[in-house]
Amino acid sequence: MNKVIASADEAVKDINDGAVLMLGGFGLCGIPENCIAALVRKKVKNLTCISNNAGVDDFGIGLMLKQRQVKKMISSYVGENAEFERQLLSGELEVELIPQGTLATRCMAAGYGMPAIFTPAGVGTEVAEGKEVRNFNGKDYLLEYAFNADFAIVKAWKGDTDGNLIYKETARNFNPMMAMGGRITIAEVEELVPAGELDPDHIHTPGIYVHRIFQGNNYEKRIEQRTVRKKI
Amino acid sequence: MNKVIASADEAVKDINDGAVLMLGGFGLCGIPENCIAALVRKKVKNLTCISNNAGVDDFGIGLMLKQRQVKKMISSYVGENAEFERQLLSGELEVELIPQGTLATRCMAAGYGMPAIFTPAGVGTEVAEGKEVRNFNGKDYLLEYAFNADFAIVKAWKGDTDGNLIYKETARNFNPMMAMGGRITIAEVEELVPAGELDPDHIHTPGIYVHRIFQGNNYEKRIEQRTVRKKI
Amino acid sequence: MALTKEQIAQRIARELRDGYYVNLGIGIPTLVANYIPQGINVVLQSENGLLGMGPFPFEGEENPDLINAGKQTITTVPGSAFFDSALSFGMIRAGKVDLTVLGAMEVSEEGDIANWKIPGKMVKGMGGAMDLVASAKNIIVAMMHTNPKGESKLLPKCALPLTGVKCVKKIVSDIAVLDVTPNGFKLLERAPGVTVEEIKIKTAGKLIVEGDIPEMTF
Amino acid sequence: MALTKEQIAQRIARELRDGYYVNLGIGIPTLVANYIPQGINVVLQSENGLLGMGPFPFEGEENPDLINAGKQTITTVPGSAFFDSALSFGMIRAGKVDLTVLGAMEVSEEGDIANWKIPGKMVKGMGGAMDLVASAKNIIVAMMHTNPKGESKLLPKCALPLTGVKCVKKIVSDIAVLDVTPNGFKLLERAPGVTVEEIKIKTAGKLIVEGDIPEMTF
Repeated sequence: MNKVIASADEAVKDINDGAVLMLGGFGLCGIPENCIAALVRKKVKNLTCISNNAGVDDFGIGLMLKQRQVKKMISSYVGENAEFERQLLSGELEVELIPQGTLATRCMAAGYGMPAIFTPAGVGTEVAEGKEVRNFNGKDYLLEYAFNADFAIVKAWKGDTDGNLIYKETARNFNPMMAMGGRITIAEVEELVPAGELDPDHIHTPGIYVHRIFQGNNYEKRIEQRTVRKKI
Repeated sequence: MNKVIASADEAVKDINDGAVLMLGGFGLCGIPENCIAALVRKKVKNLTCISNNAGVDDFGIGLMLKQRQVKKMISSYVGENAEFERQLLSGELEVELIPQGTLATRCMAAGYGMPAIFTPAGVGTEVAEGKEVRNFNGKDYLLEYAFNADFAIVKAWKGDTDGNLIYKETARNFNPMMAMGGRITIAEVEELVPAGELDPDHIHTPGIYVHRIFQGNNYEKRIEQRTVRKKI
Repeated sequence: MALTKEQIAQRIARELRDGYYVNLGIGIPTLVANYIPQGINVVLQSENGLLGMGPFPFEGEENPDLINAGKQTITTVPGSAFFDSALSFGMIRAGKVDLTVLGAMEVSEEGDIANWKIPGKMVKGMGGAMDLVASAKNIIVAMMHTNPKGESKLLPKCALPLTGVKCVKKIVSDIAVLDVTPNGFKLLERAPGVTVEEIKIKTAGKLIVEGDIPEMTF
Repeated sequence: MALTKEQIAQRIARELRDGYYVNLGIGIPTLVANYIPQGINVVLQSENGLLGMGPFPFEGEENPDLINAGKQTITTVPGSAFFDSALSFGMIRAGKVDLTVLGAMEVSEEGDIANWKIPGKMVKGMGGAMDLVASAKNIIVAMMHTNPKGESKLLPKCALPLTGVKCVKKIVSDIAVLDVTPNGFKLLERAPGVTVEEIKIKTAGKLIVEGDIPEMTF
């Protein structure tokens, strides 16, 4: 299949100005750190980023925001980021806020070849403005369209040379739907193994959805909210 | 959670005449053998069965057909069953044939709380008769509704006492979507283990979807088409 | 005396039933997990993709791959399962989550809720709140009865942008427990030492008071 | 001389490109797997829920949990993945499968296909065929050019109930290879020893013959 590429820089080499990207992760958990770093190095601009969050000031998508590479964010929650706030208030950055489940399902719809889905989320709120409302069995739903992204960039725990992916714990989050939803899907993994080494029953994203894969390195895996209890 | 029950008979005890059932499996692969046997013993009648296939004359749903327990089959393919054919031609049995992907997706829609989905399958064919057609991006799609089943009956390889399920190989097929799509979901498993023994990353059906679980026995696992090659 | 946040959580915990799947929002709702009654088994859902959320990890055992919807490091309990966020909201939409507890800035007497946006202030987003309130079978709001200015948060109509409509079933505030009924807020219980009169004053929406209103005990 | 079923499969196999994901229907299409050209790597999809289908198992190694969409016992190849039928048809609908090969009873010059139902005969169902033809990017039909009565199966319009409309891209029959174009069936190749005249006679739909039509070689 020859999906294995050498590096993050090679993975993103044809991501050009104005591209629409899906970026996996929830908060800083399960984000494609290596690809984000490569996009920062590439200095590609005017990006539309579909990502549940926008990182923090000095990590994740925040690094791209700092360089003003992002034209528009499509997210469900964008707190924790002062530079983001500054750009938003100054009008430099466009933001479309959508409910988290709607975001997840619109990515999934793309991967399932469904042009649109119905969800009750946002009915009766400003999210519903301009959208088609339809009643099924006495309940109102909004018609929401599948996303159409040029590239999906995801992070998995393990992957194989055929592009099959396995995620770890809650680092799974948006990664599987985005992996399915991009026209070209780039996966970075902590461990890349030869095809045949992963149990076919354990695979979360079948390789058919993945076009490029590489083993990332130096994962920081920053923790956003370190909450602990004392040992008794 | 107390989802574990003693037997197939207990699992189906409140399935009454006229119930709408989803039954997992593809052909005879991954079918809930124990629950089907219990339904045959219970002699419950006028059932509507949503199942990709209708078994063979002397196994699977075929056993229920033989006793004329089924009023209506909703399937994508119903060959390989002479008694089925007889009942169909005599008008004793009602059959609704729907495309396999539509069947799978309508089950999934129920489990995902989506009242309806769009699929191109059947556009321009008799399957589209009476259905709403809608064009998205230049392509026509049919509006198809989520199924509404009283009970979903599925078979998994392993399950735990909290109802988490893991399927094996292609015995997975329709089981996960049906497990999610029933108002009450009954799972029979080859091996029932205490909660905590399954790797949480390997679970295919989270226990929240499963209401009753038991360890089945005497699985026949019949093969419908034994195809082999000679050892060289 | 008004309830503490811990007491609000404790009171809400009494609504839990054995076998419930529960989604707890950020803030007071999170504290509910600390007061699950003896003999009651509930499974906590975290909408980023986990059933079977456990307590915070011991110091030094934090796992960056294991966080909750509030992005806090957590643990799992036996029987937990991970899944993607689409399935997570799928089970929420399908009504599989028995109880959702969340905070609010305003609740209307019809059960509308506002908790995500204040005009003029930086808007961080609704996260999963709109999905949860639109789909949950049973929503309990945990909040202060009045805002810092002393104004009622239980209103005839919400003034703030809505998160969802006609969805809140019950409110546990610092001074009262109320059901949201077709006829308005029905007072069920009052905080120890808090009078019905005080609750009336602090409730701008229609309040229904029938018979003796019992005092909560802790 | 007309092609054998094996030769039809062999000819179709030449359409495979390295890296293709391919869904092969029951009958002649299944045989295509036996003729995958050297140096070409393709992954076979089975719509019940498998990517990476391998050959039939050795005798005695049949696994009842491992079957293909034709319900035959099979094996897997390294790199395979199992998934549920919803995801399986999801990837089909999303256009991730590069090539679909299936049989047909009739194909129209517009690319309509009929292959699931004969009025008056017991109808077994469409299985996954309607999903496949409605979604596949590239559909090749493998079939005899005429039916047992000698009547053309390449028609101006299908007489049988349709499986899908305007979807077939190419036909490999026992006597010819044809593209389905906006203007009709365009003859590309003829079977060894079969004349263009014979193909014209056996093609009821509009046939386009331009220039010399090469003979297939095996």
